[in-house]
Amino acid sequence: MNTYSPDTVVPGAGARVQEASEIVASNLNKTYGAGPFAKTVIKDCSFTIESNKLTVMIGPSGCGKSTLIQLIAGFESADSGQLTMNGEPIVGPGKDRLVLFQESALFPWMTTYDNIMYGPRARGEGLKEAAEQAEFLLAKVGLEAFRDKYPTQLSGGMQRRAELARAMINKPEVMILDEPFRGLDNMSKELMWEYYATLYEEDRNTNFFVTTDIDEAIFLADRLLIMTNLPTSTRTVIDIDIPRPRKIEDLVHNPRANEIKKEVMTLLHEEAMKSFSGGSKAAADFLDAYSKRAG
Amino acid sequence: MHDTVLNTDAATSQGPEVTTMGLTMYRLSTWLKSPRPYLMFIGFAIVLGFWYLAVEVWKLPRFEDMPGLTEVFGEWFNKDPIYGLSVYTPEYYTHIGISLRRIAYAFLLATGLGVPLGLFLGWSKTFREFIFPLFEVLRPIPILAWVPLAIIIFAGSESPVVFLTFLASFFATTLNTMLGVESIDESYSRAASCLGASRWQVFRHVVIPGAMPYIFTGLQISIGVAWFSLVAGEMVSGQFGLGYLINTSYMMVEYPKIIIGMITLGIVGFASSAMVRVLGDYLMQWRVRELALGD
Amino acid sequence: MSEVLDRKVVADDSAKVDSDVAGRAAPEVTKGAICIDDVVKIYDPDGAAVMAVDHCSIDIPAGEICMIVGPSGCGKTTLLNAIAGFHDITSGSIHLDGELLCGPGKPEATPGSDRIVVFQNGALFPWKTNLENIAFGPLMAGKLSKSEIYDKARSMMADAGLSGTENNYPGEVSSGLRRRVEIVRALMNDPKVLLFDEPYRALDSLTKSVMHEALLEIYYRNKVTIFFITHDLEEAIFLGHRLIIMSSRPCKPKKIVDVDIPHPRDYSVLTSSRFREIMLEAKGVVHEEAQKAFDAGEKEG
Amino acid sequence: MKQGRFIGKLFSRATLRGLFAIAVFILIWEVGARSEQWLGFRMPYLGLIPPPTDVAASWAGLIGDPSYWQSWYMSFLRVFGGFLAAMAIGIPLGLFMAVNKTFYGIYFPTFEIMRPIPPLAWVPASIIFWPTQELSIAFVTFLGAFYTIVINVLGGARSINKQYLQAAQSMGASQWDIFRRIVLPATLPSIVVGSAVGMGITWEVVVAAEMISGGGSSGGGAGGGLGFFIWSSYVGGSYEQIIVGMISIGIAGYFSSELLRQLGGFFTPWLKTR
Repeated sequence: MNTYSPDTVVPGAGARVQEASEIVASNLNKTYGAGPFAKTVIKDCSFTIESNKLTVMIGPSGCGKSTLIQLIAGFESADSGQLTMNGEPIVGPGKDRLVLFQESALFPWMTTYDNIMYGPRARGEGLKEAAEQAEFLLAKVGLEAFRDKYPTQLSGGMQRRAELARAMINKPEVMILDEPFRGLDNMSKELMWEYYATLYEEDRNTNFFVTTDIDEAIFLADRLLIMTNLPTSTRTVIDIDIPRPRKIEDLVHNPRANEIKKEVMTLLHEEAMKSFSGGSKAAADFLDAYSKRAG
Repeated sequence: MHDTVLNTDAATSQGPEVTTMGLTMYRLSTWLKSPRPYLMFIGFAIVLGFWYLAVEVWKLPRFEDMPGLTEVFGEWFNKDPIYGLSVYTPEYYTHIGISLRRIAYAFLLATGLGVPLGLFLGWSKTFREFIFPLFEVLRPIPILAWVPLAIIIFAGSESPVVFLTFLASFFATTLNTMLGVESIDESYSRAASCLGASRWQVFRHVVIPGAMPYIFTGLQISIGVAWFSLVAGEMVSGQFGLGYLINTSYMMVEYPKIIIGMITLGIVGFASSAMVRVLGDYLMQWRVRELALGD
Repeated sequence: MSEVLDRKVVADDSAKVDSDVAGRAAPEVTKGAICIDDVVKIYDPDGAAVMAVDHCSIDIPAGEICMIVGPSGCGKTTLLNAIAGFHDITSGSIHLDGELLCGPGKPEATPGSDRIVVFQNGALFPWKTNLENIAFGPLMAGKLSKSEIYDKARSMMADAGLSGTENNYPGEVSSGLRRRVEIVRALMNDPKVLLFDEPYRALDSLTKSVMHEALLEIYYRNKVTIFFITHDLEEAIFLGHRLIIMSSRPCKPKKIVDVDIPHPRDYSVLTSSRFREIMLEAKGVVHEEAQKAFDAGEKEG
Repeated sequence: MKQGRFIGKLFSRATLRGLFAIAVFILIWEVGARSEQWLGFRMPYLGLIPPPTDVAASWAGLIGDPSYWQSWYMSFLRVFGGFLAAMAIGIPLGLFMAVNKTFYGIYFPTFEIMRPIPPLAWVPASIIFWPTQELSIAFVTFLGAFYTIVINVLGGARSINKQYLQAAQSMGASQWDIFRRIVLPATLPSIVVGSAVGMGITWEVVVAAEMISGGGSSGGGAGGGLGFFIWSSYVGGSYEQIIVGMISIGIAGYFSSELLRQLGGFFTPWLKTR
């Protein structure tokens, strides 16, 4: 396990030095259904989300990544194994671990501003301060002009930015992002990567980001967790040592990025091979492609 | 939607050992293990118990005139009924049979006319522009307001009742069919015309099957409103039938028969809409199999 | 596979692809040349004229994979719909093999089985099995007997690795498989042109990459002209002979990039140096357009 | 600009076609109704109906008649009474069933078993039970809208996107806050739809109940209402008035639905932005 490195804490106005918001999962297991319909989704899964780092988890779609998020967020509990945050076991959802969902989970009946203010209002705490913070965040994500619009009036990219703001106002210790840019077109997606990376680099909180996109993973990650196909466990951890701030061009230019990309592709191919013998249809597609590629 | 399809890939391909029979047994056993059947039982017990106690034991004010639980069921299953109607008397089945016959005529007629009309309304814009406003003008008039007019126009006591029942079904069927056609994704008909289908072929191969789910939703609603209007029609005019039974029992002060009539109506009504549902599932195999994946 | 890549420098505009660029000569393709000449399309909702396509001219030689790249909602689909015959154009003309599809005196083309669209969200009929879907076009044309059609459909499915799914409904198979069925359905009709409207948009990037190779494989077997709309640059370069980068709203060709990587290609191309060069060349332009659209807050779709 | 568009729409091809079809319909009706007089033979069915011109004349005569407006008033009173009661009981019940699993388990099967019994079948039982006829009509009216509203509210509340609930939870919202700020607004569109459908059924039931109780057996106290108006016109043999009554109910029903639609739009402003 990597040790905590002090240089990840960046001093600055917005930066809050967080002591240790480290999530440790050890030997998690999760099975859905029972009897002949039992389906083991997570098996013997262990990993660490290190504090003040951006950990990206990548795996084929349909593997148990979303289930892992449900567990970490506390919406569901594991059948066995330990899941701790700062040494304390995780029971139930809490505002210290905030989830950003696939697609958008902005409340359609609230304006952008009300959406951002939802967290503080729901907890009824520090409303005055929160209102100021909301203004600040609106400006920061460039949505001042859209504060009184409903989510359906925003473009996909704007919705994601509003969602980032809605999460950040709660100052979570850990931010969990479940394929947050899925469904955006590639160009908006790349802009969102840069945007999100900048936000992260400003205060370097603990972030846990789940994706199926190799480029996205390499561009964003400090640490990359590669997951196996069903039942899910951790396959490999790669530390991504491309210096920050990164540029989209790095994905093309940087020889290290290319190396990592090849490595990740190979690993995912192997996973597809294994699950093919398990009979997954999605996996058959992967096998098809990656076997050609490997040759 | 997309996501669930991907996620269930692995689940559905687990193998052929999961048979329909096994599935049914498994569902039955989980149902029995869940609290649901017992809660349901409690629910029935509360209602029936209250009925029994309020009328026959406590004799609450206002309840004293009501027929009691044991009185109704005693009469219903009496070989020698006091008021001349029970499951052992042919008269009971005459009433059911006549109501069913009226429903069958009206429903079949409404389906036979309403489905084609709805399909054409949805398919041809010109046709819709001409006909639909007329439809919209007539629709807000409650079916029951047609009763006297129906009696004037149609001779005898049978056809007015069937006409009213038909009218209610017809509006529901036509409207839902039209909505169904309008809701078909445009790319289906575009794809068909790309593949060289003529306008008529598009109608046959895209419009009809595409609108099918809505047609069957419409037919479910249609059979419900058919019973609704049939009862009203039978109560106002008509000879025989369950609505007539309820009304005459009231006038003859044979109160238990009212409740028997009501319960019978509930059962027959439920059975007829279940039949429509089963027929729909049979005709839309593609949908059943698709939905099974989501389970 | 040869790592030696031609380093031909590409002119920005009016670059005409000769079939040799494709590495494997494909002279047998003689039909399917599209000529889009000065096309304008103005939508007129609520009286406020919205220009979707602005004096757009593109020449696509027969058998080329032509990638139309631009941000979402920039009017690329409008162009595709005009070629397919789903709606009219305001002015200009579109020819297919010298034959007028739409233009002066004929504002709207008629849809036909010579130009088949593969839709963004897939348009396999969910109420027909995969086999019935694939057999649909020839059945409509009614030139062959039913058994001939089904035999042909089965053998084409086998070629495309779809055996065993004939009697499944599209809703029952994986989304990747569905896309493949859709392409086979199009090819059954022996079309001159395939029109792709961001067909892989909803797929995640891993599945997407599989689809690209599958598409190329099918293309090598049945050479047709491909008009492919996308916003994914990697996809565009990997698949295309040529990229036409469009400006955002109104839609108009901004830059043309030739992809001189020989076909047949496989995924090693993605990490090759030539690929990266082309990527860089195109990226700047695309990024600029995307930023414009992003700032304007255009809705997706 | 906006007005111009409205006028444009008024004279658009679609509107003209619709008006044309309605005009043809009325013309056929007129000719059919007067066929005996004009053509010398009676057309089947149509020949038995009073012609539209007579209906219009009869209507014009009724406009000044306070008892005609009294019928409107009575029907509206019953419709809104029953409907508001159904809303007041149905919405909380539906929400509670959606939130509380035990209650749902106990009550829902009973609810489903009672639902297929048409509301009008309750009329005699209701007359026996309730002390006044007015109350029994109100009860049946209530029943008509009740089932639809409950089913819609329940369906709406149960189909809320799970992510909304989880997002709120992960931001530390309390159960009550989730109910108030997530469940309630997310269910509002279904409540609006359910109410609109319920309103339609309410009119059906009121008309029928008025006809059955007024025109039927017990010559009790409750009179009036548009349904009774139609029935008494039928009994009194003034057939034009039957059609006047039908059209009046159509108009009344249309306006009540329109009122609900407007109210619904006011309460769900975010739906308009799509």
